[in-house]
Amino acid sequence: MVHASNGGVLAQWAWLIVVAPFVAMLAIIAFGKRMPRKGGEIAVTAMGFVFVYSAVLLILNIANGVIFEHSVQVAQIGSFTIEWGWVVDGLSTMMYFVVGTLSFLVFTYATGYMKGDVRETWFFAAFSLFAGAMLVLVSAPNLVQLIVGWEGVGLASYLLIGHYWEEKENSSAGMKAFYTNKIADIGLIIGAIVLGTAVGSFRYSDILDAAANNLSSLAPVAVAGGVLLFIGAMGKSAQFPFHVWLPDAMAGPTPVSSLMHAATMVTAGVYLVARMYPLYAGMASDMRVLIVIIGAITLLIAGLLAIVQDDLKRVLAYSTVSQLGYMIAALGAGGYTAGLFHLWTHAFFKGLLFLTAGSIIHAVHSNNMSDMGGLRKKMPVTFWSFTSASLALVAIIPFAGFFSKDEILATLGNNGYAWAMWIGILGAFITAFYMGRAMFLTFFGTYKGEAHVHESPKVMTVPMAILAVASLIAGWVNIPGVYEGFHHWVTERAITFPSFSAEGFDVAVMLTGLGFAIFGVIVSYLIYFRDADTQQARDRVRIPVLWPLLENKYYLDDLYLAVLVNPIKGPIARAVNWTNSYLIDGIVNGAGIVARYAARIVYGGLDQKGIDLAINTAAIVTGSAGEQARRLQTGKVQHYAAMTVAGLALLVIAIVIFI
Amino acid sequence: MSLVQFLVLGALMFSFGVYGLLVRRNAVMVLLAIELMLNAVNLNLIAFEAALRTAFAGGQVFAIFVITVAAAEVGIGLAIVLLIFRNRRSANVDEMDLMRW
Amino acid sequence: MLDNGWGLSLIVFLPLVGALIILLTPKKNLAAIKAFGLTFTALPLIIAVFLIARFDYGAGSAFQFGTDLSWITSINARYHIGVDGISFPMLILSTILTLLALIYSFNHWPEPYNPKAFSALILVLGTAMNGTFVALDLVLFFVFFELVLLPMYFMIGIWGDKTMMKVPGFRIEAETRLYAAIKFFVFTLFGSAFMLLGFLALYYRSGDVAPFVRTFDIPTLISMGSAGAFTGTFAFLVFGALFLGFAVKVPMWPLHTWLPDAHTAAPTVGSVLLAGILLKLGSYGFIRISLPILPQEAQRWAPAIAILAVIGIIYGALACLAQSDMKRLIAFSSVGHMGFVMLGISTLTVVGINAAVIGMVAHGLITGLLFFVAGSMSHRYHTREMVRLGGNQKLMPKMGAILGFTAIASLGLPGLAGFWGEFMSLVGSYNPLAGLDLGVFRTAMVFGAIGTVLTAGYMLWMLQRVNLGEPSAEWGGHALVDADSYELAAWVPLMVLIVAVGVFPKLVFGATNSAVVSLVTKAFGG
Amino acid sequence: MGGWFTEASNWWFLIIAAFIVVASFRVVTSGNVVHSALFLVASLAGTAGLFLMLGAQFVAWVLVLVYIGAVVVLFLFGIMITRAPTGPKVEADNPRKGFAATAATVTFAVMTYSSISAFGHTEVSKVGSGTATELIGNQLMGRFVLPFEVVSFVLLAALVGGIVLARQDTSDDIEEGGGQ
Repeated sequence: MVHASNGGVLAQWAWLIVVAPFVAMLAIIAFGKRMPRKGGEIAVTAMGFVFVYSAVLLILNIANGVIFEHSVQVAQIGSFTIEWGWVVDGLSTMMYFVVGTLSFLVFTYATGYMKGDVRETWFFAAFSLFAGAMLVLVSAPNLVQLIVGWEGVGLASYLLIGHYWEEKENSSAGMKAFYTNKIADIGLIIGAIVLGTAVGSFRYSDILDAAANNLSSLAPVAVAGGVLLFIGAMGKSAQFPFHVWLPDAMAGPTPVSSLMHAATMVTAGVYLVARMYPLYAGMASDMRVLIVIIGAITLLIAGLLAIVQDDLKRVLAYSTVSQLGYMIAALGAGGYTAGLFHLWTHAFFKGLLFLTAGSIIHAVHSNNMSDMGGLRKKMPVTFWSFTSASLALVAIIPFAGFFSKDEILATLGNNGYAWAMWIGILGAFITAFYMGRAMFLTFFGTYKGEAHVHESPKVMTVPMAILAVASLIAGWVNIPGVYEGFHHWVTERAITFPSFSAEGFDVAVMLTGLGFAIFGVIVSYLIYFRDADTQQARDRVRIPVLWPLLENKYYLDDLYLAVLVNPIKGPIARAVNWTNSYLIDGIVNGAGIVARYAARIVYGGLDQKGIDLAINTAAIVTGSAGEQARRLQTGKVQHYAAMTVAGLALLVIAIVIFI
Repeated sequence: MSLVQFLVLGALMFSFGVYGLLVRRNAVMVLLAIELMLNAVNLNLIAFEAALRTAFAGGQVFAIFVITVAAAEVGIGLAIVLLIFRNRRSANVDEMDLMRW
Repeated sequence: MLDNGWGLSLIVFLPLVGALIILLTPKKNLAAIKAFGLTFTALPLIIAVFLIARFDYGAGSAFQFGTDLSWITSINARYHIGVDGISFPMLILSTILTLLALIYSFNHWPEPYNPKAFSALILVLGTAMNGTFVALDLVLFFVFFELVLLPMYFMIGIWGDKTMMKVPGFRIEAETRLYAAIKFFVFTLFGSAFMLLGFLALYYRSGDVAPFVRTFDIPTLISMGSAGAFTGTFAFLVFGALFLGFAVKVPMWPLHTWLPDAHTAAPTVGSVLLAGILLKLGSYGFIRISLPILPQEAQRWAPAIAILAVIGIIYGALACLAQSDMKRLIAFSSVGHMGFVMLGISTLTVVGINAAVIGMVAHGLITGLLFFVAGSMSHRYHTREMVRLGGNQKLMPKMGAILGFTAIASLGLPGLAGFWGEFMSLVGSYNPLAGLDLGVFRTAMVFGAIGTVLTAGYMLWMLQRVNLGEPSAEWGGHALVDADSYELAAWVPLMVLIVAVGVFPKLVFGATNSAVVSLVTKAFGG
Repeated sequence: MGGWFTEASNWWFLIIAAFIVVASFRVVTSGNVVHSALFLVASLAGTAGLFLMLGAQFVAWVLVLVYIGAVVVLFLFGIMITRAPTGPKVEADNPRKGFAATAATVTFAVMTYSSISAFGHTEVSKVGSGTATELIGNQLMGRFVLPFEVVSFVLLAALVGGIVLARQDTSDDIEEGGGQ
């Protein structure tokens, strides 16, 4: 174990990071409306503070490593204690920094983007709530606080997706996100209960110690607990069966999509698997193949879906799902550093992609790429940041994506998941293809929209520029063989962690990955370079000057198109899209309808007709019995006298006979 | 003279009273029947007094009380019958079912 | 001075005195009525807060501030009152809700306008509720348990909803408030008749044990019970009788049909107090009487209670999905939440019973607030049909925000009070008392978790239909006044408490834990 | 039982008893209410006779004076005021005769059976000069003073009741403006 200090006073006060956003939220709710920027400033200053503090912590950790954990007991129930606390170690400082930077930049961006919005103050309050909840989730020293942060983030995403709740679809999208997360959360809660009761406490340190030295009581439930927690992770990180909510989540304003549905929130699932890694690496290791399978399926399906989307944000949404698939597959295959490194880099360039998409939509006032095109000259900064981000995503050599994705492919290859590696490489090709398509359709060709396009204001372009630089240098933090920085200050310095070897630098895999990526870009260049992918656009490709060059390429192009691209682009993608929207969504919506139908039967039939019927009949019967009894009361004195005498006589006879 | 003969006579008078009570339609006749029953009770009291010869002549004292109560009862009974007669033009017991619930 | 039973007696009987005084004040003098009402509900709360300071949390299991005076010597029924870790939070909740209910109604006297009678009834209800939580003698407990019914019956009967309703399954039309009031009264009475039988059986059987003196005293019966005095078919019958009495009140699944009718018909304050406190009497009865006095029997009944509780959760949630009336939806949600409480109790473990107590407190706060808001909204919109409501966030932003907050608290968002009850009862039902059937309890846990999803389902759907979206044209003209100062005065404390208990559950667990630990060890050993 | 007929007093008893039985029977069965009242007088007189036989002179004469003198006369007034059906062929009895008869016989049978089984052989002691009225007076004012006062209250109440009922009647007339 690398020597690690306890982080001194900085770590003691680290809880300020978590509290700052909540304080900001309350401040915004209290007097946000009267602020000149409607509460935006409060939020940005709070995020600035978080960014600075997390940066300092990160540097502290890089310098001499920090492992610190402290929690305050909040309740004692029999043998269980419930505590709020915070952790400062490799994994959490990395997450603090990612959340800090992204939030700070996206918040400043949002002050510009959301200017004049109908509920700007409420937006910033909910956004700070999200940041706070995310930090609670990341800083949690025990599973209970994780669940609190987990559902808090779920709530924030519900509020923010349904931000424009005037239209029903937006609020339904928000509800859909909440339901899907809540269903997956059953797994998380039951998993937490199973592990917690087996180990006797919800603390990570206790659970992971037990996992590290194979505690007997944990053995039978370890695999079940691992699977259950992974189900929770799948929900939040939009993995295969639970990914339906993420594309609909694009109904929210773009800063939300950028910060939450690209960089931070969706990575919570990956963070959970990473945090519980000793469990997965140790006792629950034989379920890890499931994680790789789910990761591989997700990355493939999401990539294919991205190809056929017309809405720019949906393309990016599916791309996020696909990249998350990469991270999950990497973690499943044993690449702890690979997965986390990709999370690190992905946060920057995917966040930036959404910001650029936001600035385009802000200018063009439409999400669909069919209304864009030729924006290169009018929006230079947006264009250059979009290019740097997409190059990083496509994993071209100097950019961040290359190093992280390459490491994932290397991990998949070396740990005996060769099939997963080839799916990854195919995924790289698909990613390059749809990113190229998105790039050419929005920035090249002629402008097809009507709105007057102009570059976004400075408050939006500056964060984009910063992130553009970040998506370039983020990858240099862990160049295999040159500087293994990321591996050192994230992997080794975790509260309880068996030592872990980083993946070696596998040149062959790197080159194949890079080759496929470049190939994908070329193919999409061929199809979409001039104009939309309509038939006549492709004819115009044959301009005289480049005739001979394009001609043979063209044949080559046709060959590849026929063999590889068309089948993928055409039927498979559409089939996948169909299954996705009709089959899986169908199931989800169907579940809703079935539940309502069952509710009607249960309520109408059993409740009203069943139990209530019995009770009301009892009431009616007593009523009518009373009616008959009344008839005895004739009012005639002699009837009463007769009855009394008869009764007397019977009584005396009875006495005489029996006594 | 044995006590039983008086008791039997009292019982017979009492039964006639009961019969009259149940059968008579006219309120006044019902009251008459009740008087008859009270008289039977008096007879019993006196008969027992004769049999037991208590020092304080309880039976006879009680007979006197019974007579006074009977007198009060007739007073009130007739007053009520009078009133009903004035309202209903008939003292027929069958038609008095005002108290029907 | 307040320690030796005076404090508790004052808390219990001050509202009654207040009620009498209010009845004597002339009807026209509204200010005096309000003043008396306020003083005689605020005083118990002040005393209660004073007692919080003096409550010895360490010895949560001992009955503190108690007194034991002889009451009816012939049947050896004693005026024995006391408070321990379990009943103290409930007592405080009851005093708080009574005060807030009165404050709320200062500005919202329900139809037909009669503030004198209405506030007197609230005060009598306050006495009855406080009394039940404080009583440690079966007769005293029964007296207060029944006293609760009367004011609630009149509240629903007189100030209830006058519209005619069709009795389901019959061609009979009945006025909602009358049907609901009578159904509520007779239903609970049916249950408490059996409960009384159970009490009497215990009373007579207690004569055959050690001190050979028949007693109604709960602590003595508990010590007898845990020493194994009540077993065999006698215990089975007694537990069954008590179960029926308490289950009707909780309400547990098959005996719950009075709740939705009572809530739809009750005036706002009526349904707040009904949901806030009255439902807790049943589950409190289980914890205070059934479990400790008949421990072996409790273990035999535990799986049955768990199954009924889980059915309650799923059934309540499904019924909510089918509702079109807002208050009826909240009523069925109470069935669901109380299902979690009973699941916690049925596990017979420290975690489970703790979960039940905090579940009761949280449900009291959250559903109380939900009914306040629903009542105010139906008061303004003059309808409870959600299909006509819509866009409330635009028409009444403050009201909408509070409704949103409470609905989310009600679906059990972690970090708010509702979560602890549900989470801990799931933890409890994962590993119930040794010897209980693991299969039943673990399936119960899974269904409970599914229940939370369904709860989230109908809550958010209700929010969407009521709060979000564009307001329908129907409300265009109306001048809908947003939450006024009285309402906020009643609601803000509840919201603060919900967040406080959510973030810092020690407020409740601090008191209940030692009491529950001693209860479980005494009853089930180990 | 044989010796019963030898005594002279029993013979007297039989004569008076027969007289009483016939009178009582006619009280309840005669169609004419005045006849019933008069038959009641006869039966009361018979009873007074029996009282004399049993030595209760004071009570006997009280019976004759108070009861027959005042009460039955009151009855006759009542009969005249209510113009009860004195005609011959009036249906004085209601349809339930059969039931009433059986009820009466059952009561009679039950009472006689219990009397015989209980007091089969007690003898009524032959009395010398009968109980002294003085003794009855002492008892009324001594041991039974409380019941005596209570009974006087009953009479007072009856008196007041009678007046109230009667008076109320006239006030209605005033409202109706005379009449009657």
